[in-house]
Amino acid sequence: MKLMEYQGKDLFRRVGIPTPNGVYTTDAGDVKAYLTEHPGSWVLKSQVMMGGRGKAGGIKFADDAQQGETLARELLGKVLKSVQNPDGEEVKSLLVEEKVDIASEAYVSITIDRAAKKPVVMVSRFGGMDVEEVAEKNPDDIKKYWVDASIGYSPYIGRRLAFAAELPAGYRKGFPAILGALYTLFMDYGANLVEINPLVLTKDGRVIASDAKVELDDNGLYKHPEIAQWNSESPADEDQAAAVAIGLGMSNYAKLGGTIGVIANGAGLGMGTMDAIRSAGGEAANFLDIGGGAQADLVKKSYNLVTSDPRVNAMFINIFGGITRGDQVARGIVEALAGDDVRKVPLVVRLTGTNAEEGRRILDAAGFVPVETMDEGAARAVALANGR
Amino acid sequence: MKLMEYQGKDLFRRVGIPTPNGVYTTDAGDVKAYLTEHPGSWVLKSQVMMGGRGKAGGIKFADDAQQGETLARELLGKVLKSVQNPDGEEVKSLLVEEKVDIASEAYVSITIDRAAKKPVVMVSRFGGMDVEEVAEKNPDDIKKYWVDASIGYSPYIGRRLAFAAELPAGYRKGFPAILGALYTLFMDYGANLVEINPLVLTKDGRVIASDAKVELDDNGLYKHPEIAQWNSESPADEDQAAAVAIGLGMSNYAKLGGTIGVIANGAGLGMGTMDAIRSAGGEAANFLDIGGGAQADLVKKSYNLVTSDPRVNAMFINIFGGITRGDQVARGIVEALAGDDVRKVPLVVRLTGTNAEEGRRILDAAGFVPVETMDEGAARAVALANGR
Amino acid sequence: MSIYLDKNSKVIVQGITGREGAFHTQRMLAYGTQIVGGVTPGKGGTTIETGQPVFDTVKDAVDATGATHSILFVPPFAGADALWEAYDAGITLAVCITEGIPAHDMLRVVATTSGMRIIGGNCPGVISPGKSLVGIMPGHIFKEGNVGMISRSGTLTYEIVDGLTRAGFGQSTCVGIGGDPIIGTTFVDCLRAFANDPETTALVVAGEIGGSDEEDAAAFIQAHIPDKPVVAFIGGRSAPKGKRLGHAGAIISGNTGTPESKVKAFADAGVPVADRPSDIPRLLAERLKPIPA
Amino acid sequence: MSIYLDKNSKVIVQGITGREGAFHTQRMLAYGTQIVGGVTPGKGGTTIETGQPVFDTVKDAVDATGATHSILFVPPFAGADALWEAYDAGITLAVCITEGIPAHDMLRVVATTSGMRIIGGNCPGVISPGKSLVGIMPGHIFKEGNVGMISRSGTLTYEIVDGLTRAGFGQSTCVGIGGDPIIGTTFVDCLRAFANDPETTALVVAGEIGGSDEEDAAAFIQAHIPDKPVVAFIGGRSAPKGKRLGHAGAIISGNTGTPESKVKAFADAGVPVADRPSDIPRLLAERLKPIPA
Repeated sequence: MKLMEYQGKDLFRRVGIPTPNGVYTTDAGDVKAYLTEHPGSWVLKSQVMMGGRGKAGGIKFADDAQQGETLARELLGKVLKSVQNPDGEEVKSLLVEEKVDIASEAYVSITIDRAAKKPVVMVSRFGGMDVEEVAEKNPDDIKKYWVDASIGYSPYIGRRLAFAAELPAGYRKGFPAILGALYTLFMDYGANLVEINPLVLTKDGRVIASDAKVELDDNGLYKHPEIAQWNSESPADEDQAAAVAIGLGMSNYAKLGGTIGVIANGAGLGMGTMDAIRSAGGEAANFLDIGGGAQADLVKKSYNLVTSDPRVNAMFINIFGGITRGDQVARGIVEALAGDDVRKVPLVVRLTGTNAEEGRRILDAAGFVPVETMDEGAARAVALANGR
Repeated sequence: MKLMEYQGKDLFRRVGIPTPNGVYTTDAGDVKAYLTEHPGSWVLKSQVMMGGRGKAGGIKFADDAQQGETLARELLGKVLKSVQNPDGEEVKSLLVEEKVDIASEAYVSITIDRAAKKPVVMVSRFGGMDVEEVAEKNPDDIKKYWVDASIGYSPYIGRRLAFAAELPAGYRKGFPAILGALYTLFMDYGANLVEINPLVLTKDGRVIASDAKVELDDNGLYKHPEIAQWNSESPADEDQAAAVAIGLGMSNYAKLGGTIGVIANGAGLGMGTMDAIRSAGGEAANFLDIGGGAQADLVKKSYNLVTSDPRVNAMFINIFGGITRGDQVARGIVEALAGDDVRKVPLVVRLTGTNAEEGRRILDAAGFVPVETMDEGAARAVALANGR
Repeated sequence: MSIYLDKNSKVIVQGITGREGAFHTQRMLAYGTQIVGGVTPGKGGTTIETGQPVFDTVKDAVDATGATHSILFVPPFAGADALWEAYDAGITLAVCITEGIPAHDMLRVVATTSGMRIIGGNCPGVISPGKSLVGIMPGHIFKEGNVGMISRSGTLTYEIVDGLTRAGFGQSTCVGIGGDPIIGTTFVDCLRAFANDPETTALVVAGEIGGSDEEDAAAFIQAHIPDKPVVAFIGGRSAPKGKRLGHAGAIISGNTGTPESKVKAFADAGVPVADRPSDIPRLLAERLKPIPA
Repeated sequence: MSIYLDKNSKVIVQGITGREGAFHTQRMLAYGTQIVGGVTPGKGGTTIETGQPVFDTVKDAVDATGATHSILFVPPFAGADALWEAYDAGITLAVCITEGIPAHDMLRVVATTSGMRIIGGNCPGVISPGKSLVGIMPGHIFKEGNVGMISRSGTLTYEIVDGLTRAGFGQSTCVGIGGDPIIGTTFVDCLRAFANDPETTALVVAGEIGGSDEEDAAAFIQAHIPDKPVVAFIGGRSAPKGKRLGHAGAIISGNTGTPESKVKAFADAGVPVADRPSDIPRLLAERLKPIPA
């Protein structure tokens, strides 16, 4: 679950990371009222998930309340577009923050190194810019530290990184504590990524998190039900929402560019099926993994989800039973097709593995003959999609 | 720092350990009001540090408001005495709690095993009695588990202990979580000991901490300033308070039974000096360890603290300098004796180790000749105390 | 020989009386696995229908049976607890079927259970065909032989193994390492074990887009396994960038984890990458010639 | 020979520019200790008056100097952090002078720094007379020789050593293990090292009331050191029950840690217990006869 900047900063404040003064709102009138009460220079930051909002015109500066209101009206409802997000994303809310006098900008993040199986901390004195660019051009300007999760964070780690990355001296006093707080957030809230870019050193000597990027592990969200709820308030991925609605995991369903609906058990087989369709000259309309041990009901719902996509003009259900039982899958298919409001598309089924024989008997009884192999199924599905 | 029952239960509630309903008060009128509002059967528990308050008459039962008020008036101000506490302790406050219907009583504690350098959890199905008695008579009725502090607590530990200790089945569901909360308290608040005796299983199936014994590590108290403050509200050890008042640690000063004041640097030497006085036929009036690296000012204050005890009729200052410098000690002695309101008692000084020569010069200059050895100093001090 | 388990491995099932645990216990027993007991807190002292004893704790089970292996069928929130319990009781190999254990739980478990091999989570388990199955794989598709197989995915493993078996390539051991972000055993760990197993004469590595395990595997093969033929497969090569597909690993972002990067890594190591699972037996045969019966 | 340190041990000082750190650095240098540098964050690149370099981090110091030993002069709240930093940088022996590190900090440090020997906290350090002093002991009272000495207390150690030296008993190594509740190195750890040191021909163990380290030491001596004479001392034998005196260890409660229990344990192990520190040389001489020159 990716958090928006204002949500990330909410968590920052909970663990004691300093953030700029400001207010979050969905209403331009609020901006006027707030700036009237708090004269000065302010930044209006569009709250969107997409990257590159600055270049897309999502960040504005206001020096008085009237200007603030005008800019807020301009931003709210605007659709920001970027190279990565050609469809764009609508601005539904704003974070209004004090414009700080920047003396220096640093970069700091903690993420999980899957290969090392450890949290890795990254610090650079080049903040405020695209870190991937820094990593590519001057990898030595990013200093890394792999934390032993059984020891955890201790302030020397922050000291060591601050010296190694040659952060300006103004950072050094506050940095170990801020990094410690960031590590606490990372661990306590089960984050995949926490990033502050830039971590600003102000001219008056404060160290402040000017931006906040937080991505939480969906599998750990149950420990934080109040944060899991934020999800519904944010513009979540539609595919994720659809998957969760029928009882799947967030990443078990994704729409793709083609016309052939795909249902498989297991992400590996799902991807393999997608690849096989491509090899056979077609293109998958989606990726749907029913996971392990799916019951008939889930299979039925998955069928209906995939066919709810109007582009789908053929379907390939590819099951190699392990924990998933062939009889349950077959029963689900039969039930789905028996439904009143079902959209029937040409269907290819491949069923093998655990309880496959019973499954085949069920399909047989419903007058349905499955194919033998994945390659065969992919070829047949492509032919059907092409109206042959 | 030892906590009283009501303070321990405050911490219990913070971490989610269920405690009986009730109210804490210093006023008998409150008891009447509370029992009027909440009719039923209640227990009035005297809040004292000493053990054995039940046998000493510090626990009473009330079935109505009038009885509650009468008993509260009886208890408040009463001095409870026990074998261990012949001087007694005055009851200054009460914890009024619901009288629960007990189905079973268990014992659970976590403490530090110094030899193993690990937290050790102890569980017994024999709760509500003196655990040391259980340990002596039937050691096998207490099940122990040493926690690896790098892994920490995980619920299987509670399950394993509950099964091993043969806790009644009613405990099993709630026990791992309660023990987990107790471990959290133990770690997060830096406890030397957390103990629930008894952990009650009620007839209606609840598991409740009926008593609370919590002792926090003084060295970790700085992490919890609000709790450190409780200390001043509790009847703290007078000796500890006196030590802290002059800047020493709580356990650096303790009054003993004799008449010879003792000041030494280091606990080991302090104890050795005490022993040497006993060997020479005398008895120390106190134990005072000025610690390592004491400055002259602390030496002066220590002199005045020891002589503030009217029983002291001679003093032995025994310094073997390591981190403590002889010149600083000598200066402190000279300054103390030069004070206006100083109570002068016959004084023996032994000074050796770091900067001892300079110290001896300072004492020489003040007309004071130190002794050479600890044995010699002890013998001289005993003679002086006996008026010889 | 085989790696990680053989016919003498004594196995317990954590969660033996649950729906999935009970189902797969019977399947593993039917395959010949030495299931010596299981654990369900509160059911200690009972037995399952086929006679294996149930214990309240893993320690009780290990003390009574001498088990060294455990397979876990527990809900995700209990995964870390169950792994620690296994470790504490002296289990040396734990197969974690459970999908979706929080990554931070696994980080802490992995950091604190040195000496215990964890397979998974979110994995189909391990099988040494003809000897023992500690997992949820459909045993009948496997065949005893000399090909070592490693895969991130469950069902894709079956797909590939099915093809190998039909083509006459039996397997020494197949390890499904699992698709969760933090797993106990990586490709490289398995390769190291296979490298030292004389009866494993060829290897199949079935990877996926995302992460860097495949690149690490290619580097290890190049450096340490010069003498055994290896064939690779990369699932998800047709996936669009930036989409998260099922396994947390299967997301492409930036320049790491792309199919191109993985194919190149294997190519540089002299390892052919099959376009389709069905091509694997042919590639293996080419590398092994003469073709086994 | 000696234990834990010799004249080749390269030592850094954590907190080298602080008041105590600077003072004792000079004393250690004067004694001949190879102080190769020190650490004070923010003062990296400078040198102290005697020329030793100051670094910002322990890692920098170890990388530049090859130090293996460290001595810590840091405030209690920074104790755990400093020990972890030393461990992480590859230090193999850390002497922790700091008194009053929270017990739970030390529990976690001890559980997570395997491979690094920690002496203390709240200890006077280690000295191998004539070779190296890593501590705050007054070096001039020590003398090179063959008696190994272990003590919980600092100043009591000086008292005893002073007596030994005056009586002609030099010391191989003296270890002040420290008085805090959780310490890195126990009597038994030291005894194990001394047992394997051929140049240590006799031992003095100076314990205290409270805890069970002395009882453990007595049991170890009886089981594993039959051939070296040992003399013991127990401080605080005149203390009243239930009083907490200085060292957290020095409290008597229940039946553990009483002077009687400790004296009995040593007596059972054939170890005489001196009534006064000044009796130790005589007891040692009796056990060692003929008396060394």
